Parts: sequence; C-alpha cells; structure tokens
Amino acid sequence: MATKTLLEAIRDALIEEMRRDERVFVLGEDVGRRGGVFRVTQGLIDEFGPARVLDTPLAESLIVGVAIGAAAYGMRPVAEIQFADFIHPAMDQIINEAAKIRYRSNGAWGCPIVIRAPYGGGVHGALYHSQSVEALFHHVPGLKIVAPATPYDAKGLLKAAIRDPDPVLFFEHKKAYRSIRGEVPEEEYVLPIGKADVKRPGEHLTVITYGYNVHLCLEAAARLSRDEGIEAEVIDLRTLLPIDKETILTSVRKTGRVLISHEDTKTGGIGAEVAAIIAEEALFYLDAPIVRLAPPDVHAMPFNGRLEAAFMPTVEQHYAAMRDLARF
Amino acid sequence: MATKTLLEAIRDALIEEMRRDERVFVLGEDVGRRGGVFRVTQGLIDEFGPARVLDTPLAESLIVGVAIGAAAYGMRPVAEIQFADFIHPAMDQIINEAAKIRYRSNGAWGCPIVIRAPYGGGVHGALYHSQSVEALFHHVPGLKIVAPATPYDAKGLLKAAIRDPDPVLFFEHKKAYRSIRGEVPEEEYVLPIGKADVKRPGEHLTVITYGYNVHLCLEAAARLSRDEGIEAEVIDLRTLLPIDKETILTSVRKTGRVLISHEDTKTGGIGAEVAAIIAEEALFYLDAPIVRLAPPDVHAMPFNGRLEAAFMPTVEQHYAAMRDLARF
Amino acid sequence: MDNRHAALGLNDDALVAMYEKMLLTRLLDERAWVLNRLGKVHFLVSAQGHEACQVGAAWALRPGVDWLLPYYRDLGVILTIGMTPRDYLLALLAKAEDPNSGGRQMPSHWSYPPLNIFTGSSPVGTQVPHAAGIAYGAKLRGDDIVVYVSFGEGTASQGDVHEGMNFAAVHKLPVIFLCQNNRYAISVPQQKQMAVENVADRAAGYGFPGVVVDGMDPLAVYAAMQEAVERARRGEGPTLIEAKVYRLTPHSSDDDDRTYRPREEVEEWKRRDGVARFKEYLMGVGVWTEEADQELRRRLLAEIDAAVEYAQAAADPEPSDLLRHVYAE
Amino acid sequence: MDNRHAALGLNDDALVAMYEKMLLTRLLDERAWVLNRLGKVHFLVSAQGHEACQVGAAWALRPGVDWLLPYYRDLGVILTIGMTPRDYLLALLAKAEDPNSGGRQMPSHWSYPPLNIFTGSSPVGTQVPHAAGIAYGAKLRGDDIVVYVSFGEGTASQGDVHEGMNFAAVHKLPVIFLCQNNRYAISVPQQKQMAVENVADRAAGYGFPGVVVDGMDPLAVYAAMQEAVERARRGEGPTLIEAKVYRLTPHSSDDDDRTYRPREEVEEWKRRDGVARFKEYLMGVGVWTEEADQELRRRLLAEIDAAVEYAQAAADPEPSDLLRHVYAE
Ligand SMILES: Cc1ncc(C[n+]2csc(CCOP(=O)(O)OP(=O)(O)O)c2C)c(N)n1
Ligand SMILES: Cc1ncc(C[n+]2csc(CCOP(=O)(O)OP(=O)(O)O)c2C)c(N)n1
Ligand SMILES: [Mg+2]
Ligand SMILES: [Mg+2]
Repeated sequence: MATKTLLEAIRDALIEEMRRDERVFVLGEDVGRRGGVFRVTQGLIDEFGPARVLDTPLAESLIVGVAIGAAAYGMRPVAEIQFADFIHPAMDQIINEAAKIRYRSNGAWGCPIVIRAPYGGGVHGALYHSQSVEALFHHVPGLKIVAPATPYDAKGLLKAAIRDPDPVLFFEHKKAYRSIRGEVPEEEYVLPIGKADVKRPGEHLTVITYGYNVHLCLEAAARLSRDEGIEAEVIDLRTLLPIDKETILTSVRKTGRVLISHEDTKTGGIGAEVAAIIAEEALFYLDAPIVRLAPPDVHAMPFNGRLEAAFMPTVEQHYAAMRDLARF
Repeated sequence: MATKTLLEAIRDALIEEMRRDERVFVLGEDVGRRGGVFRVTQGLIDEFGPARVLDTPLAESLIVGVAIGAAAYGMRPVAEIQFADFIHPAMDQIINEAAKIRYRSNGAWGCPIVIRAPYGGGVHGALYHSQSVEALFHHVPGLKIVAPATPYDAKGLLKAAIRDPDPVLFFEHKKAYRSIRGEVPEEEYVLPIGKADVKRPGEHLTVITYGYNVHLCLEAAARLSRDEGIEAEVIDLRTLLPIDKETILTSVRKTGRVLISHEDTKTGGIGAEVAAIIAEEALFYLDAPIVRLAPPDVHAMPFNGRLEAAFMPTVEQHYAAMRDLARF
Repeated sequence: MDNRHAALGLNDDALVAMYEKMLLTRLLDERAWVLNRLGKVHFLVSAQGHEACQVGAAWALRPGVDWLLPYYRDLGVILTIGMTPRDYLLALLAKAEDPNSGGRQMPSHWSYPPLNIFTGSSPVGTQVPHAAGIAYGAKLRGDDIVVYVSFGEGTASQGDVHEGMNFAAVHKLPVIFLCQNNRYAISVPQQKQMAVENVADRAAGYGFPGVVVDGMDPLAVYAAMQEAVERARRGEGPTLIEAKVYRLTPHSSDDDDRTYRPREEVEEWKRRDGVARFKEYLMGVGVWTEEADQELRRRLLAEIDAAVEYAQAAADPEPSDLLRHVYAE
Repeated sequence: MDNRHAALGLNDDALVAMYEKMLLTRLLDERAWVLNRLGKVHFLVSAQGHEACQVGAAWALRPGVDWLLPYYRDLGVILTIGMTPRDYLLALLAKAEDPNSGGRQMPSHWSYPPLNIFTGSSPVGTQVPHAAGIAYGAKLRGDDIVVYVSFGEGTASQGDVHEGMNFAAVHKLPVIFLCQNNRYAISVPQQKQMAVENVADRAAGYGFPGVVVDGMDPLAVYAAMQEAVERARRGEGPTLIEAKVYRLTPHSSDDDDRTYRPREEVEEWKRRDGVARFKEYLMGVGVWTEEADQELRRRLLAEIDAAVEYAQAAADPEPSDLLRHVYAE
C-alpha cells in the first residue's frame, strides 16, 4: 500500500484507465500543458499527447456537448469542469441531453461520460470557487453522482465511473485534494457506484454525510467516543445518486438517532432526500427528531475569512450536534 | 367577481401591471404578434407596442441575461421561457447571476425580474414539453419560486412577483391554463409570496401539494369525505421557495399524518424538503410515516399516451394514499 | 433547359431518385397533417418547403458511413438516407416499435443507430456540440467520416451553435453545418433574430467557408454539400451551408401562422415550391413525364397507405416500459 | 515624434492624466503582488500589460453617465472612471468597507452603483447579455448612454458572448464590446481557442463593425473607442473592439505560467510594454520629463501606501453579515 493524497489517487485512476482503454480521453480547460489548475492532469499530456488530453476553448456547454458526441462515437470521455461553480452553463447539456439520451432513444444510445469537477469551500474561493453543486443534479434521473472522501474511494470510484455505461458526475472536494491522504493499494481495484460505506461503526447514533465533512464527522466521533463514550456510526454516502437506502436504513434502525451533515446549504440539499427516505421508511425506529447540520441558506461562500469561517461546518459543531442527539 | 381561466388571470395580471408601471415589460420567444405559444401575452403588443412586448432571438440564456441587465437599469422585466423544459440553457444566468446579484454586491444591486415558464405534463408534450423543473431551483438561495394552482392565486401572486425586489420564478401549469377556472375579483389585489394556503381544512390528515396536483388532491379529499368521512386538510404551498413552514407544521401538529404530493418526480423533489422539515420539527406529532406520492424517477414524460398516463398522478392514487394514511 | 445535373456527377436515374425522395417527403408530410386533423396524431412538425434542401443535402452523404444529427424538420433527410415512411409513422403514432424512441419522444425526434443517426432532443442547438464531438471521436480514431448537422436560422442564435462551430473550426473537424433558413423561428421573423442577411456570414468569424444556396433547388444544395464533403474528407475542416427555404405550413400542428405571416408572402413562396420546380426541371431535361409522375404518386401513396395501416395496427408500449432505460440494463 | 493626441481632441493635460492612470494601475497592481507574496492577500488577478488598453478605453466614457461592465482584469478601467486605490485595496483585503462587495467577492469583481459599474461574477461571459439588457433598458427610456463591456479572447468562446452581441446588433444598442486579447485563456493559447486571427472578425457576422487595435497604445484604443461611442450615441449600434495585449504576469496569484509560456515570449512583450512606451511618447512630444516621472511615482506610491494602510486598518465584516442580503431587507 502506498499513501496518496486524494489528488494523486484521482490522477492515478485517470492514468491507469487511459492506459487500459484507448477510448478514454480527458478534455477541459487547461488540462493539457498546465495539467489543470489543480494539477490533477499533470503529466498526462506527455504520456498521451494533446489529442487525448485536450485543452478546449473556454465553454462548458461545449465541453459536455463534445463529450456526449464523442461518447456516441464510442469514446469514453472524461470532461473536467475547472470549478464546479462553472458547471451551470453546461446544465442543459447535462440534464436535458446526457441524462436523457438513453431514455429518449429507448435504450438505443448511451452516454458513457464522466464529468469531473472540483467543488467545495474553505479555500478562500469566494462565491464562485467554493460552491457545492451536487444538489442541483440529484433530482435528475439518468445521472449518477459520486463524491468521494478518501483517496481509496476516489480512485476506485473514478475507475468505476469511467467504465460506467451512464453519465457520472464526479465531484472532488478542493480542500481534500492535498490535505487528505490515505492508503491506496498498488493493485488494480474498482469500487461499486451506489454503495455507501460505514466509515466508523457505532451504536448510539447514525451520522450520514459525504465529502470533506466525512473527516469532520470522523474527528468529532472520535473525540465524542473518547470524551463521553458515545459511539457514532459514520456513514459516508460516497454515491449521492442513486442513494444507498439500505445502508442508511440498516443503521438508523439500529441507532434510532440521525444526524445528516453536509457542507452544501440546507434547503433542498442532499440531506433533505436522506431525511425524507428515513421519515418514510424508518419513522418508528426514530428516538429523536432527525437533525440536519448544514450551512445556512446563503450563497456559498464569502471571500472574507471571517465570513468563510462563519459558513464552513466545523468539528465543534458536529461534536455538539452529535452529543445533543445522543443525549436527547 | 368574474370567472377566469388560469391563463386569463395571468394575462390580466400582466396587463394591469404594465398599465400601472411603465418599467414593466415582457420579453421572450414569440410573445409579440404571436401572443406566446399558449396565447398568454395575446393582445399585449397592440396595447404596449413591440418594445415592451419584445420578441427575442431564440436564446434563453440571453433572455434572462437581458432581463437582469434591464432590471439593473431600473426596469421590471417579465421574461417568458416558452416551456420550462427550455430553462436549462439559462440556469447559469438564473443561479449564478440573478440569484446572487444582491448578495455579491452586499445589497448594492438588486435583481427584480420575473421568469414565467409553463411547466407540467399530461398534455402530450413528451420529454421536452412536460417537465417540472422547480426542484432544480429550490436549493438556490436568493430565488423565490411560485407555482399557483388557481386563477385567483395566479393573478395575485404574479402581481406580487412583478413588484418583488428579488428574482421570482413563476411556474404555470400547462394543463391548468384553460382547464382550471375560478373566481377572480374585479378590484386590484396582491397576494403575499411565501404563504401557503389551506385550500381545504380537515382534521384527519394533512396533504401538502402544489400546482395541478392541488386539484387532484381536492377532488380525492372531497370523495374521501363523502365516501368515508375522512377529512383531509389540503395545503397548497403556492410558494415553493421560501417554503411556509408555519402553515405546514401547524397542520401536521394537528393531524399527525402527512401525505406530500407532486407531479414532479420523487427523488430530490420539493417533497423531500417538506418531509425533512417535518422530520426535524414535528417528528413526535407523527402517528404514521410520512408518505410522498410522486411519479417514479424517470424522465417526465413519454409521448405515448399510455406511458404518459402511467406517469401522471391520478385522483385515484391520491384517494388510496389518503385513505391508507388515515387508516394507518 | 440546360442539363445542370450531369456536371454534378448525377445521372438521370439519380435525378429521378432524388425527385422521388422529395415527393415522398411531401406526400408523407401531407398525410401526417391529415392524420392530425383526423385526431389520430397529437403533434407534428412539418417539412414542407424544405424538401429540396433536405434531399439535396442527404444525397451527398454515405448511408451507414457518415453520421447525421438532423433537426426536427429533416424528414427529407432521414428518408433519403434510408429510414422509411413506416419508421416515421411509428413515431408519429408513438408506437412501441418506433425505432427512434419507442414512442417516447415527439415525432420527428430522429434516432437510428443503424444509419448513424444520433438521437436528438427538442431544446434547439444542443446537437451542434454533439456533432463536433462525434467528429472529434472520428478524428481520434482516424476514421474517414463526415458529420451532418442541421438547424434553423432561429437556432443559430443559441450559444451552443457558436460554441460547437468554433470547436469544429479549431480542430478542422469534418462537420457540415446546414442552416435551413426559412426566415422565421415560429413567429419571430429573421430581422428580429439577427441584423444580418445571411447566417452563413458567421462562418468567416470561425475560420471556415460559409455558403449561401437556394434551398428550393436540390441541385444547388447538393453541389454545395458535395464540395463541403470533399473539403471535410480532405481534412480541411467544416463548412457552413445556409439554404434559403420557406416553411409552407404553420410551424407545427399546434401553430397558427396567420397572426404573423401575410398570406401573400406564403402564396408567393408556394409558387417557388422546390418540389414543383424540380419536377419541371426533370420534365425540361426530358427525363420525366406527367404520366410517370402520376404513376410515382400512386406508388408512393400506396406505400404510405401501407405504412399508415401498419403503424396504426402496431402495439403501444406497455405501461411498465415507463421504468425502462433510465440507466443501462 | 509626431503629435498624435491633438487630433483625437486630447490636450497635453489629458495626455499626462492618462499616463498617470496607467502608471497608477501598474504600481497598484505591483503592490498587490507584494501583498500577496507577503501572505496578506489570498488572491489577485493582474492587469499588467493591459493598462494602456484599459485607460485608453475608459477615457472615452463619461463617468456617472455611461455604464460599465468591466471584467476582472480591468483595474485600469475602474481607476480611470473614478474608483480609487483605496476601493481596490479594501476589496483585495476583503474588508467590510469594500464598496464592490463588502469583502464577499474575490478581488477585482467590480461593482459600484455611483459610477454605474454593474456587479460582475466569476463565470466569464455572463456580463455580455447584462450589458445588452442595460442598453435595452436605456433605449426603452430614451436615455443617451453608452454601455462598456469587456472580456478576454478566451471568453469569446462562450455562448453568452454570441447571444449578447447578436441581440445588441438586432436592436442597434449602444454597447461597446471590448475584447482584450492577450493570446491566452489561462494556459490555453489562442490557436487552441479559435481558428481565426481576430475575434473582431466575428462582428461582421452580427452586422456591426469589428476593429482591431494595438492594445499597448492607449491613443489607438481611445481613438477606436471614441468612434464607437459616437456611433453608439448616434443610434447606429454596437462596435466590437479587439485590443491586442499581453499579460505580463501569470494569470493570477495562483497561476504559474512557466509551464505554458516560453520566457522569451514574455520578455519580448515586456519590451513592448504600453506604460513604458506611452511614457516615451510623452517625453517625445515634450510634455514629460524624467523628473516629472519620478515625482509622479512618488506621489502615486504615497497614495497607494496610504490606501494600503487604510485598508489594512479597516474592519472585517461581522460574522453575522453572512446572513444578510440574500433577499432585499
Ligand atoms: C431551447 C429551446 N427554446 C425554445 C424552443 C421552442 N421552439 C421550438 S422550434 C422553435 C423555433 C425554431 O426556429 P428555427 O431554428 O428557425 O427552425 P424552424 O422551426 O424555423 O425550422 C422554438 C422557439 C425549443 N425547442 N428549444
Ligand atoms: C465559465 C467559466 N469557466 C471557467 C472559468 C475559469 N477561468 C477564469 S479566467 C479564465 C481564462 C479567461 O481567459 P480570457 O477570457 O482570455 O481572459 P484573460 O484572463 O486572458 O484576460 C478561466 C478559464 C471561469 N471564470 N468561468
Ligand atoms: Mg426558421
Ligand atoms: Mg486571454
């Protein structure tokens, strides 16, 4: 096992898939010589050449549209949107096109594309380099949405996404890119899309989360265990669409207490759907109201450090929310 | 009081507001001589001229972008998106621009625009003339979303939307345009955005819905009362963002049983947020699991009549769901 | 009358075959209107006035080799490249057997993998980046194909069209953009859509040729297409062809064009109808007679009758089909 | 040296004043880099190499009358039209008093109602339809204003730019589109963005003039702007001006341009630096001396020092401000 950053694990997945399958190519703004503004695609152009590591014009709708076309022709495009905040011009191509191609052609055509996008805040990115956009897509049938928290998951899930016959949005948390390290096996592996992962077992309450918040939750859970003997079960959704109901419900039925946490704002976030699933399918197992811990409904997130800090979820908030819930 | 169709009530609101305030103008595809493909703006060009009833080029991002600019200049634009299914090219202008203009300028600029869009199915519109798109926006702070069910509400809320200092998405159900009639006062009135309306009081269960489904729910409730003496309280959300929590929670605390209904698909729909609010704030009042009645997670909706019928919610489904919930 | 077709490499048989596709398109479209007025068809979008352009364009393409992203008005294109009246009618009546979408999409939303017709949607212009992407895929693979993509002049206002054309230019992709300019986007006349006479003038701003042709003349369109195809196959990149046409019917079966188009204008264009003009040309160069025409009409109408019958008898999808093909099965 | 400015209606004082704005822009930008390298500033995007273009452009506008939608590189524009180094530094340091956004946006995301500077975002190109909308509002009201909107050549690939330009053309709106072509969109060189030499060539496809100017020469840009302003005010519609410039620094403080730009290229352009060239011009026509230059530098640096001091001492927003201005209060 080697220790890798999240970013390295993603890069490794891209390189391995491009070596494995000629049809795989990456496209996006600055992915070539620059290696991406975060350096995720660094070095790829040297190995695979500019045709398979394609610097596109500055146009996100085009990037996704070209990926869709190339996929129709039999390629396996991996499109990079430079920041998730800039995915919006491509929403028509994603929602009305990519997501519906299989359905509208009655299964005759598919759309095996991956759209990678760095997302999330806490990096002095201000209003347009900090957004979480996953909730804008989780209502769309035909899409899959992946948001890994660890290098291991990122690598295995990106490989799965590239091999998936349907369009996958793959969100990479910017703050995690270099700050999160973890073990990654040398040998080839692929993880299943659609399966949550119990990152920490526990019996007193269930914490359901994803992305960078997984790490906040794990740290809060560790402290809580140490300080108060409260054992939180931390579920990392990993895939946001389709959501792994079984893992959620199994845990909730066991603990009876649920904290849902995300960095994305509250109203209409992924947490709403998770809460609704539980309220529909495990209501009588609940010993306490469901709690959603998420930033307030403001635009994520101001540039000023104090305001950014006021927006970003913290370990302390999680600790307090978990403790209060356990004691409820 | 006169009896009007939903469509007429909307047209009346536009005309009255354009007469009242010179700054109000409408823009969109075919809104001029053609009077809109649904005839909502019929006659407006004769009274107000082509500059204030502006046929735009075929470009939705442009339509919203021009509205934003004109609003900055002090106008009160009412943009029409010909079908809600075509709002996606404008999502960047709506989500990244209109919604954030006030916040990002620290309150110095505003964005008083209205975006009207016919939505919904059951009209042989197939995959791209049947969509419900409200859930794609209810996660976005800074927006308001209105979806009236009756001519009275539509008129009063559209007037409020036009006078509102912030961007309002105003969704008009196509099937309701001409099939739903109702009383509309002759005298001027404006209804508050952000307030739900109890369309039918009842004590046995709470039904929370909006749009065309309000009528399905009311009919099912009437039958249920007649057949079985079950009294459903039917809440018409009317405004989907911000959601009127108080009206919802007051009713739920009274009845202890909740059916949430919408024509939009289930996962990540408005119903998810409503369920989450209840699970957070009124959990111990619930005597039964929350039930969401919504179409399956497929692309709304196929052209073929049988498939369309298989998608669309029905009175019978509502009747059965309400009855089962009351009996739970 | 001068023989214009020989110089284009078209022999008399080809000429007649082109005319046959044009007439088939017209007659099939007319039948669709009848079915609509009879209440058997919920919706149709018409190709009348565009047939010459469409058949001339598709004639330059290689069925099963080249790729097509035809827009909703392209009935003449899909019939010429090899789809059948039956295929069209199955979609018009939204039957399970509809090869385009199994009855899921509105009629005229083409899709047919055997002929490399990529599935299209209603939001206009989105197909243009797809065309560029297909061509880019072919370039990566080193395949010798041409990609045909069409749209109306109204659609040329969309950002996607700009983005797709520009990308095709950068990579000298073998894409042919055919803009069928019928002067209206539903009711919005050209002068409210653009301040220029020709959409084709935009090609220069991307760095490839833009050509204006008389879209009522299939030979003119064919000639322009042929040149564009050759250019594309030589690796010199895309061409934008703008065919000036006119929609002889309302926009769709839901439209009423009397509010926005003067009747005289419509009548004037009917006199320039491409189908009639091409028939005159055929007769003028001596390869066609009134009798042959009657005979052809009878044959085509019989074919259409049979297709209508077949499609009407065909099965609807099962309600449970609703749930299929959201994801790969 | 020939006097080129008199013919443009610029007297010597104006000339010196223009130079002052250019130098101020340069010195302020340099200071921002220092603050960044000192760890006091999280992010900056640089205007170096664009000053001549920007000052020349803004010089043609009427402060408080015309409207501006400057893009993030337009430090020279906002200083010329009337914002101050202090305004800039308050944003750079994200202070509560920042008039652009109260510290909410990244630096250089301009917004200032008193000078009709409309708030801008990061997603590039979205401002172009806004500019058209502002101009349309002015047209509806019958107001005699001009709208300035700028963007880089990379941004010209976006659909919104196409849509906005086309609309402005249709309604002959008084918009001036200034494309500052510095040959790169971050790392992507012009030839990967477009197959044409000039973005300005696209204007013909919309039906208005497209002009290419040397963006290192403020007089050339001013002349083109003046003509565009007059045209706009005569009701003849928009103009697209493409100014050829070069970014002398990395894209932003987060960028490292050594991977994608040869050092020789950068050095070559540094020799053509607009600020230095304009100083030479001033000296050549006898309105400027080395002493005056030293004196001006001292004055500007003192002004900048004071602004830095002010901004550093200024208060941060309150955490509770996070919740404000989502909706009207
Ligand atoms: C994005 C989008 N907006 C609006 C529509 C509604 N619509 C369908 S066809 C049409 C006009 C298209 O005009 P044009 O491109 O000139 O093609 P034509 O129908 O004239 O052949 C419009 C506005 C649509 N299909 N897609
Ligand atoms: C929609 C969108 N996509 C991507 C970005 C990231 N980005 C910021 S600036 C930039 C390059 C802009 O290039 P150009 O328009 O030439 O302006 P320049 O910076 O060279 O002056 C990119 C890709 C963005 N801001 N917005
Ligand atoms: Mg047209
Ligand atoms: Mg540039």
